[in-house]
Amino acid sequence: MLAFAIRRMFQSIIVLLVVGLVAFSMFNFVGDPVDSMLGQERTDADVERVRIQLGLDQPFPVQYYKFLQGAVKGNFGISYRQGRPVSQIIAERLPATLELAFVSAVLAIIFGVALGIFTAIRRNGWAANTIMSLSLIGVSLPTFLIGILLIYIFAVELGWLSSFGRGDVVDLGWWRTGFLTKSGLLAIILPAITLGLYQMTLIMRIVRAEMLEVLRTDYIKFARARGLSKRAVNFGHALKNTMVPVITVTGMQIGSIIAFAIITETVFQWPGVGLLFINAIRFVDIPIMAAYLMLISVMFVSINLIVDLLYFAIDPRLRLDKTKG
Amino acid sequence: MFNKIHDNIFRALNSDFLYSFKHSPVAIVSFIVALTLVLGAVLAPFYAPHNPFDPATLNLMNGFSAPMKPNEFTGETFLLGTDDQGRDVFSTILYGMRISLFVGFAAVTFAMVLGVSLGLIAGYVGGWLDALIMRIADVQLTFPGILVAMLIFGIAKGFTPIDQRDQMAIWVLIIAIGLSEWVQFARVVRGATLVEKNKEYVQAARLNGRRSGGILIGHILPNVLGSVLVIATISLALAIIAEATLSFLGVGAPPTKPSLGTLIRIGQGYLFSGEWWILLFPAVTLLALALSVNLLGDWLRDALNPKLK
Amino acid sequence: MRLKTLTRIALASTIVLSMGIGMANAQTLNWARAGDSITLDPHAQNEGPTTALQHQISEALIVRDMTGKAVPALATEWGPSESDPNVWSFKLREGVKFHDGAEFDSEDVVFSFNRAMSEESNFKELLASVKEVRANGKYGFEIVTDGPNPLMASNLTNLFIMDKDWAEANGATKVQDVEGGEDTFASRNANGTGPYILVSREPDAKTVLRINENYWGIDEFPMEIKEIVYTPIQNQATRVAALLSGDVDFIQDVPVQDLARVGETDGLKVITAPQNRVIFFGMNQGDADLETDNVDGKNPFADLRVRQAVNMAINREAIKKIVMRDQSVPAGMISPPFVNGWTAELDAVPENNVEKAQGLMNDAGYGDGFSIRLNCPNDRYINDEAICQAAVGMLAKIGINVQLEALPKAQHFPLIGGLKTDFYMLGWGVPTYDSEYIFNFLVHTKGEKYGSWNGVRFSDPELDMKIQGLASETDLDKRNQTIADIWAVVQKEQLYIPIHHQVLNWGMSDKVDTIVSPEDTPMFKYFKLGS
Amino acid sequence: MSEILLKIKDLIVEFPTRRGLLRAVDKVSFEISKGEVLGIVGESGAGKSLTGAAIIGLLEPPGRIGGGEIIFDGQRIDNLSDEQMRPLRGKRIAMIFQDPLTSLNPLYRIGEQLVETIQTHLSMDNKQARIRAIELLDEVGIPAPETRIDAYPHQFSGGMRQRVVIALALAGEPDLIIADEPTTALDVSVQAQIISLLKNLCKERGTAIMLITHDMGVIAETADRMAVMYSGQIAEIGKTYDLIRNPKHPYSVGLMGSIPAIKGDVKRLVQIPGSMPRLNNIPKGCSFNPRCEKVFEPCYIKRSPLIDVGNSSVACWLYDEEYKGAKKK
Repeated sequence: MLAFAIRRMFQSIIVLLVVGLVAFSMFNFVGDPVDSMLGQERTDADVERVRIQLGLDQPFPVQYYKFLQGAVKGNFGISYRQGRPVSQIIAERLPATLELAFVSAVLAIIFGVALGIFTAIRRNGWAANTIMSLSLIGVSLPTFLIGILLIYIFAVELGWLSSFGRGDVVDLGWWRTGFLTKSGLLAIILPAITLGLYQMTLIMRIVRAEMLEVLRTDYIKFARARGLSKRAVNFGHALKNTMVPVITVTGMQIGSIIAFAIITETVFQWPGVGLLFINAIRFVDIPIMAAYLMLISVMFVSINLIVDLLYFAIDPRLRLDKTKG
Repeated sequence: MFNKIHDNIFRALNSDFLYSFKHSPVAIVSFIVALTLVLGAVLAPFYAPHNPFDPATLNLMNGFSAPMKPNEFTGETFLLGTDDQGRDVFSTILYGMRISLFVGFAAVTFAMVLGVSLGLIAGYVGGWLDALIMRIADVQLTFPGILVAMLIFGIAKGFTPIDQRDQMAIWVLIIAIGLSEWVQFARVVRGATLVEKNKEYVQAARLNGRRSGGILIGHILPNVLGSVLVIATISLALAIIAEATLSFLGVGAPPTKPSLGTLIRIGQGYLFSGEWWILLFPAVTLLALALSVNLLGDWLRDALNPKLK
Repeated sequence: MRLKTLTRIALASTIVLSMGIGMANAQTLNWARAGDSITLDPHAQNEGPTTALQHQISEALIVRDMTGKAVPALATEWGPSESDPNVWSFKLREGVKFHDGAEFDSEDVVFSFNRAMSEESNFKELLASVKEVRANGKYGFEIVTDGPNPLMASNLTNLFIMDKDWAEANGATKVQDVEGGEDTFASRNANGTGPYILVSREPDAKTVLRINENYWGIDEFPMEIKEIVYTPIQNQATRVAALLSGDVDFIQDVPVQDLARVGETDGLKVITAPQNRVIFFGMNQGDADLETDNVDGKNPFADLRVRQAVNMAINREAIKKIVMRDQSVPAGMISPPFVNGWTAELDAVPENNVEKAQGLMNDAGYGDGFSIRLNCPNDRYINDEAICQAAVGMLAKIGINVQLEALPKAQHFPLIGGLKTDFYMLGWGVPTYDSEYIFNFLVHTKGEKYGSWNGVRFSDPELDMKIQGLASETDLDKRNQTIADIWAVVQKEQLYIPIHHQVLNWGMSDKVDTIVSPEDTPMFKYFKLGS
Repeated sequence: MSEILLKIKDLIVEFPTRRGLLRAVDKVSFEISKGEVLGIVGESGAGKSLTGAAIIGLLEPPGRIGGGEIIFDGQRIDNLSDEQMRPLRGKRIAMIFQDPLTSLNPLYRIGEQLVETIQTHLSMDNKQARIRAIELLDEVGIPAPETRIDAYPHQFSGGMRQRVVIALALAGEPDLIIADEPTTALDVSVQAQIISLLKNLCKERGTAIMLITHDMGVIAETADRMAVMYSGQIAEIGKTYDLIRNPKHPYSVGLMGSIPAIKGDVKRLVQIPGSMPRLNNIPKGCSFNPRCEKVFEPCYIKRSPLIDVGNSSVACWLYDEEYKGAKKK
């Protein structure tokens, strides 16, 4: 297991390096930051001065090396647009995205798993069939459209929920949370649904497919033949076995939740890192973009790692070496 | 002679596959919807009332005409109204769907070719090449298509001459979406290859010093056809949605040649102002297209029942 | 059952609570616009949203009121010194205190001006002609210029005054170098003399201001808004939704298509006014051959008749009616109406005549048309991309096949500055309200100090001389004549294709009572609140 | 004759398909007495396993009981709902499946699976149940059951796993065990051990076994009586000894005749030409008629009922009084 963990760790670092390189090289093409920084009334001398200040006059490998050097220390430089350390800006914005992702993920997992089980156990029932059909509408509608429609219905027409932002937040010093105020809780509903809906349908469909597969296996038949209750068979035996493959997919879905947050945050003006990233693209704020992509990669890689470790926890067959030795 | 043909047709219609199709109203309806949409798009140049991609035919004063109501300035009437540029929404949807479908089909074909070949190579050659390909697949899976597309878009822009960027946008979409879909194909094909590789005929061919690759392909492809078809159908729906999302974010089809996603992006700005038709009709079309393809994929999955993970 | 009751209680209490907030904050103004202020350092960024926020917190010697008129703020009187035309002297307001209680005097003004003239300042171009600034007693202040500068006062309306001691105590004497990526105390904190005090700020998310009870003008101005909550909302649909749903009270950039909806909504209204900004197309007429066209060895735009044909092919009325929904003023010159040098004759809308335009194309030898790339921003001006699309259709009618490339402003503007586009859209505002500003940037031959935005590659040494002479010409009549002469050339040569003057649309709750400032800068101290 | 435990009468198992109902088990009748071992042989697809599944109420939908009766210990159970059936499963009727590798849930320790089963049927606390589980493991011959109880299924060999499965089947002290090909998936070397273990344990407890297999050797060694099934029907049923020594149905004859040492796999060794008809293509009359050497007119018209011949019952017109003369044509 240790060897496995080390190997995965090593692979993860390579992934991060490659992502870093790709992301960094991308930024050389999205536009010249100097122009957007200097505004209309600038002289060519200004441009040259700033280029040198930013180190943009240096060759590409040098820039990348410097970037990596800083990144290791958590130092991604200073945002061109806000003029503050990128790490600080990200630290400010991250809670918003994480809270949104957390609520959406919880919604997606709870409803996805529950509906998946329901539709698997009651397959061919009318309720299950209706849910399955509706879920297809869910995956056939782009996220941005769902967000706009939700705003239109619940904020504009009905006026029940707020249309944008996080509401009032409470600053805990190291974390600005929207969970402690009424307006904060109300504000998270629509974006969380928007963000979570697609993942929920995916999780639901995967849970259903896996569950149907598992319900066909011999050990489930045997469990039933032993007279175990429906509950024990469905939830004790079938669910746990279903969860093994579902965990991978769900893990990856949580990764995509953070990435898909870009769209949701744009639509709902949610002040998280996704919105920060889109703004950074508009303003060619390279340090922010680089940090964001690195952050996302680190998250994906850690989620992958956690998923692998969860496998160990849930599937004894993988623990072979430990128990035998 | 005629009888024989008739017999053949009869037998074909009675085969399991078609039988299940004939008895699934959902499959029939979604097939008809999808076919209508695809044909409607492909044949658009022959019957669409306007060519929205030819700017010389546009009259800006026709802009924002409501469906079936004469325009207040020009008096012209449009079935589904016009958009902000005076383009006939009906024609624009048809032409936009051509782009969406082209991107979708091309992306899926690309993903399929890439995935099937890499899957074959990984399964057949094995060893470090297999490990490498499957690791790349894992990494690929962790990165959502949208981010991949944005990355490719950013890079491709740097290398494309300015006058080819319109075409480039379409190809970048195809490559980006294709790249985020190939993994599924590769996994299925690799699995089938691993099983088939150890069978006697392949081993025998190897022992005889013959190249077994060709035999292998001939045996594996029919086995995975069902799975590949199902994945391809579902990928097509995904690709259409992905194209719409990317175009919505502005990294997609150019506004002068709008795809369904671009149209929705344009229409979204007019949701509150009463010009609902610019958003609604393309959105409904997109939904109908994606939904019918998804339903077909779902039905195919049940009908062909391939072992899919 | 129990769950149901709980939900009901939760729902009821949220409703009560949200109503409670609404009532308690009757004097709070929720303000939203597309972009946020970039920094709170008053001299680091010369950019609309940044100065707009700063105007609530800090003050300049002279400010423009809601009508655009320059009015006294921290200076009560000013003018060129009678003894020396190269010296401007100011009488400062007495008894003014900064938010932290420190007293305002000439020391702060000298400090602030020197700070604004430093290398990192984004305002130094406005003070390029200043040789020296000096105090003249505790409440007197003088600016010494290189030569006579008749327009000095109009350059100062965005030059904010900081407290010297506060800046020194907090290590903020140097201007934050935004481009160099500096983070200073002053970029996150503010201590001005203005009507509102900074309470909290999360960049790009939320900024809260409260009323300054010790403001010198507390009795002079309405000052009815007690608290301001400022939120940038980028997505225009979301921004409108926020206004429609009552989440915000005041938005500065209502998309033109949503004006009617906002106006018709109970409790909301829209007010409009012409903006100090003109939108136009530029064509590369200087190069011998173009990169982005399909004509080999020739530059079609070099032919005046082609430029005139393009000008004639554009249907400005249709753009106004359909794209802008009547929210624009079609233009015949690239100067806003407020500007010295503007005349109604020059600004007369050019004729739209496709046949005549086609005739000109035939005469120029381009009867079969040609193809060219048009570069356009998609996030800078009102409906910028839609205008360009409309132009594509109009030009197609005279055989010009246009490929449109719409890019975010961050990628669009470098193309113009770097001379990488032959056909482009640009918008221009004139903060000095004088044509010289336009000529310097857009007409003068591109070089070190002038013509940095002259993407049309126009060059006329004689005209350049005239433009350079404007700065030091003190005889206003003579100066105005020169300006008129230059405009005549610009119009005759069809240097640019003017489209329209933008119109500002502010959407707000009925309870807000204000007019629209042509600078797009709300001065909340002037705002009144109805019941 | 000892007391009858299970009585099956005209059991029909059918599958609704797009082409109408398919009968997989067609009017099967037999009885099992308490403590008796009934062997059921037949080729794959003969309906053996479905009969077993029908008895314990675990037919996979859309498969269903289409007629007939199943009477267990005097109680009719074929019409019980799943919930009503559940207390019987494991407690009165247990089932062992073919593949021990897949019969155990890989994610749970075997002890957990045993304790869970014991507690479902017997009121025991965790400690008692665990002690009982260890006893059971000991009884089925798992060495060092105190430590092995905490192992996962994958840590056992195939034979050991089937022992665990037997322990699980016995956990509820059932009256009948339906053993569906319990040794097919195992190595030949352990097959005999498992069978004798099963037989001995059941003997001690007086548990009846319905042993489904296509291994004639297993039947010969184990079963008191045996039934031969062919395409959903019983061809012949009787005492094992009689049936092996003196098969009466032409199919049984072929079956026995093809086994040189009464040992081996029917599937591979049946020497009867042709193969069993597919369910959607069952010939009219006796379903064996296309392959039967002794086929004659009535075989094409109608299927024969079970006719008592000596100690056996045979579904063949050859033994019908009416046609007795006709058979030697």
